[in-house]
Amino acid sequence: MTPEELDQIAEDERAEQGKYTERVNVCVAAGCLSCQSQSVKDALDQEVGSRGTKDRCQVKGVGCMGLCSEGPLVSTSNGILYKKVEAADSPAVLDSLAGEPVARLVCPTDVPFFQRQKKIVLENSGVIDPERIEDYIAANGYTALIKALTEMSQREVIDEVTKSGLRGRGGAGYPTGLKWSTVSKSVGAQKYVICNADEGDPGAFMDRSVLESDPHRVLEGMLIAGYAVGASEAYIYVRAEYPLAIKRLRNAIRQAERVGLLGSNICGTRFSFRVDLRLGAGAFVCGEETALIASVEGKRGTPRPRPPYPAMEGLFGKPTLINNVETYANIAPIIRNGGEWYAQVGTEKSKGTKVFALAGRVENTGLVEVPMGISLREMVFEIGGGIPEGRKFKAVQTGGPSGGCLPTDCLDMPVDYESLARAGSIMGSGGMIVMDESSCMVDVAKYFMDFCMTESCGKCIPCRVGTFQMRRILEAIGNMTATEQDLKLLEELCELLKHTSLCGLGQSAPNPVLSTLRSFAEEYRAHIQEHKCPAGVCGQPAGETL
Amino acid sequence: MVSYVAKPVAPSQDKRWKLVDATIRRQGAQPRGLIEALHTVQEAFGYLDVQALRYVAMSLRVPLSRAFGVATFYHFFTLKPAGEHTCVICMGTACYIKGAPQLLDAVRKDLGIAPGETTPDKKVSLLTARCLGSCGLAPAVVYDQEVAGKVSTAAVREHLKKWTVA
Amino acid sequence: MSPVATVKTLKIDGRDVSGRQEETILDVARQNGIFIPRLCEMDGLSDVGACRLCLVEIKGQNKLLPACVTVVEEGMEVTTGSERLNNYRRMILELLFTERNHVCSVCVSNGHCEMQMLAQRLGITHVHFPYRYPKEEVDASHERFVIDHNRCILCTRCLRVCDEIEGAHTWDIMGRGIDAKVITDLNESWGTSETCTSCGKCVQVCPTGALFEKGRSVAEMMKRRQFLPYLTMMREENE
Amino acid sequence: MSKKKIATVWLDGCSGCHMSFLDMDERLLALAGAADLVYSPLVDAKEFPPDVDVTLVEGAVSSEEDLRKINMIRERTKILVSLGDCAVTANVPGMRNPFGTKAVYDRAYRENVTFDPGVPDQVVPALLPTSRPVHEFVKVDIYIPGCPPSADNIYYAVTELLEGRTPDLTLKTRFGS
Repeated sequence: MTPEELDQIAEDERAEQGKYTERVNVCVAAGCLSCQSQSVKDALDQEVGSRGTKDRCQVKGVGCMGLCSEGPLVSTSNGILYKKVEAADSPAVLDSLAGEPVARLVCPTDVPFFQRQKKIVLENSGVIDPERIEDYIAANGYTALIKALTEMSQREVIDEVTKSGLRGRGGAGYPTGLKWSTVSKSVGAQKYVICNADEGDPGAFMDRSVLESDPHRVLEGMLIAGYAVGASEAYIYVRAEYPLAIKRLRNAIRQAERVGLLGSNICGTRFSFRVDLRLGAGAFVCGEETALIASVEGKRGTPRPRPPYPAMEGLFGKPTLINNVETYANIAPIIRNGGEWYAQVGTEKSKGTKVFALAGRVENTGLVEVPMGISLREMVFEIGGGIPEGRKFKAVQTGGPSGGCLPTDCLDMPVDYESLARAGSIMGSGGMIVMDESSCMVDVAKYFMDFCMTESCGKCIPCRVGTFQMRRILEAIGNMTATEQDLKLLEELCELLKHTSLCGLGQSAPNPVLSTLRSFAEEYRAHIQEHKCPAGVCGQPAGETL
Repeated sequence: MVSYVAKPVAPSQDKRWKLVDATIRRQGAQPRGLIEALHTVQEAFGYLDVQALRYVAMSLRVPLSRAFGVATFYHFFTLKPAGEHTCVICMGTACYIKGAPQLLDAVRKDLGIAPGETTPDKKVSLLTARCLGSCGLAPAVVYDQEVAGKVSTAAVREHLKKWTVA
Repeated sequence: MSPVATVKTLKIDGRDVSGRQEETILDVARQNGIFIPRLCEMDGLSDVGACRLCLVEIKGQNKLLPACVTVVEEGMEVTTGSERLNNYRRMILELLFTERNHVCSVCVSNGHCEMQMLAQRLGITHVHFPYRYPKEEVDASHERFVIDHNRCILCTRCLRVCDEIEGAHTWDIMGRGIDAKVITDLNESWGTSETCTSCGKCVQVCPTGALFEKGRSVAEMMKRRQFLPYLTMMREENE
Repeated sequence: MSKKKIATVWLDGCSGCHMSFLDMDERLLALAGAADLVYSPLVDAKEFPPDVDVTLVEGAVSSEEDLRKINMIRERTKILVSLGDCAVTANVPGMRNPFGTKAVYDRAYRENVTFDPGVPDQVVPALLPTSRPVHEFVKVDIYIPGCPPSADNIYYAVTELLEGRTPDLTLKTRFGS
């Protein structure tokens, strides 16, 4: 593959697509697929076939369009977005390409949910066919790789990433450029690149969506990283629970190998790079980098003390770069447009955009990409459209089991790494779960502690036994049988786990408890002293839903 | 490396062992391929039994106890055969606050089994997932690989009835 | 290379000490007669940093670091026994006591148990977390040894000595978290293990009464540990 | 100064701690000079007095009767001492906990009984689901672990308490000693 050949593919593809005057894009990411979007696409295909307009009307399966709660979503070349489309709607949708929109299906796009977004990571999501490399290439795909390989030194690539201010999107926010630089300086003939796609936080589905909607973007980011740090082998560690993402990644790797973007001597340079998949098998702790490495090596996914850091001694004892899916997905645009371009977006310390999975008790649930620094209020009430059924906002949970619950008085806080940490939560991977007055914060804390206990690997004592004891206390509070003494024990355990656990899982396991204790102390008190659950969740027999 | 232990023979003539052998070969018969090989076994046979663990361990030169340790560390792997149908209830945060516990409760009651168990007639296995990533559609349930969103207690009961009434 | 170049000087508990550059804080403390509590660490086996009892404070560092795996650095100032550290250690030990069924009075290792002695040394007179009382098994199928899971603290010394010194890798851990358990082979009874050489090293390194020789009654199980440094030394001789 | 009042109680334990108490031998006479033993399995008092200074509790809390007693005793005692491993850790009585009460009843009243096997529903107080240390039910002021604690340690603890000091037993005894 030479730069010219890449251009040729792009041109051919654009010419091919230019033949169509009408286009209908159907979301075939997991969210819409589970609402039968495949049958919608099939019906549209069939309808176009029977109308004999195949040569001018293209029906394309594309990635996630964001508003999962309204799926299946369909967009048309005359700029209309349709929601909750059924197979039977296909004639009407096709008719509308040359006429009036189908009013009953129209999903307005002049609303904050779409208008407030800024798409860098998701620029191709919902636009290109994730199963065709040509479509990615036609959308400027792999030009950043070519640029890096043919015009930039390894140092320059790292400098550009450093300049962008990009920080790890997996949760902790470690500066990406610095990480790359450390790995590039590590001595060793063999180095590895790993993509952490073991999206573990419950309530987070950003990475899954990126992998399903634009897998080549992640590969391109990994390739550039491999070139920059001097690695020739890479693994994508992806959750086995994401079969569609796995299928599309496998397909993308095969395609990239076929056209010579993966393999030996890429673009005629000395750079060779191979990517293989490794399937996670249901262990949250494998999001921790040393545990992830153990898992890639085929072992039990237990973390080990650091140092040595993976950048020095990682996979098979070799220097290893580990970044998360979204981090890699940011690389190509940074190289294409320059680090300074990227750094214009966001806040002083948190640059660029962040993809969030908005879920829970909020009108619009789905995937959004926003500039860093946007306020929680904008997220929940403008983009999210507020709380349904006229109920009152209570908290928004960020950072999953390592994060915290942010109450009303945090609503005007900007969403960036530092502000969230100051408020007792973390950015995490980007799950954002909105809760209203129907949620009990003790119950939420218990839920997360239950999660941490089940996911504790058991290697270190504080986490293994501490999470059990904490969950027991939270359960007792929920059953109205706890005493003030139990609350004291709970606080002691929070402190112990935070300071003595071996890895991040144990160290951050107290966060959901600490943040709810801080902001919703009166709910704990009500359970303990008055034996009452203000939200009416605890101690109630489970009722019917919806 | 000299092989001191003879290459093990597949536990049976079952063709599915060919799939497992292919994965083992692709991993260069190295210990690092253990998890990949276990995935293949589970995909082919539905679960991992002691026989399969022994075969994979010996083929990849992995100590037996480590193979068992790995197989039981990861919750995706199961050592018991699943029922004819599986019902997975997502217990992710979004699903949890939108009523997954009530769904689980209803299913437990209807089937009389706990998560991780299979009904005595081997018809249905009940599982929970830590998050399916279908949070936009919470609460979510997977019926035999198919994800359903915004599931109500009535809906899940209805679906299970289809499986259990033969 | 001159040996001088690789020597680091540091302070442990206010005392000026020195160590070679690959040595850990624990190594240097041990050489200088400074006691740091630990249960998973054992001289002669690899270090895992899992029990968290050897956490120490290092001046200028926010995080507590495990002395068993943290290598010494020039000018380091280490505190090994602050009230805060000992408080954490007591809680960790207490958690261990609640985790399974440690009944010292009827234990073969009573009086020779590392966990029991540490608890005393750290001044534990009672456990202020509720006990779990799980149902654990006792496997007496081996002709010479017994494993009583009630007393196991999952320190993994048996795994390591079996894997690293004996080379059998009979032991490993199954499950995870609070449900984790040491196993032999494919979770079969010890007596039927195909890989166990019955060398008994696991029994000798076990810090509690979880692994013991048959025929020992209460307080009768004394562990012999001298073989470990000796074996390690002889191995290195032969290399 | 009036003499202090001491009591000892025997919950679910083997009475070994009380034997150890008696092992104080001639020091018992010295103690008797400083305090009265107002309630104990070793003396004839039937009622637990309302204002005891120091109560030593042997045994775990295993039955409804134990629970009733310990609550009453706590109310009537200034300084409550958990004496011995059963009181401190539940020790041997706690070894039944993983098996559940049914197994205990069956073993005691059915399997090993030849005449009229059956669980009594009167006189014998019902077992609690688990046998637990005293401090899981009431506040305990002093802990003397040991199985049994030595007479020396008991004497040391009691004399310190009678003198108004808090005994430090941390390095003197341990679980199982």
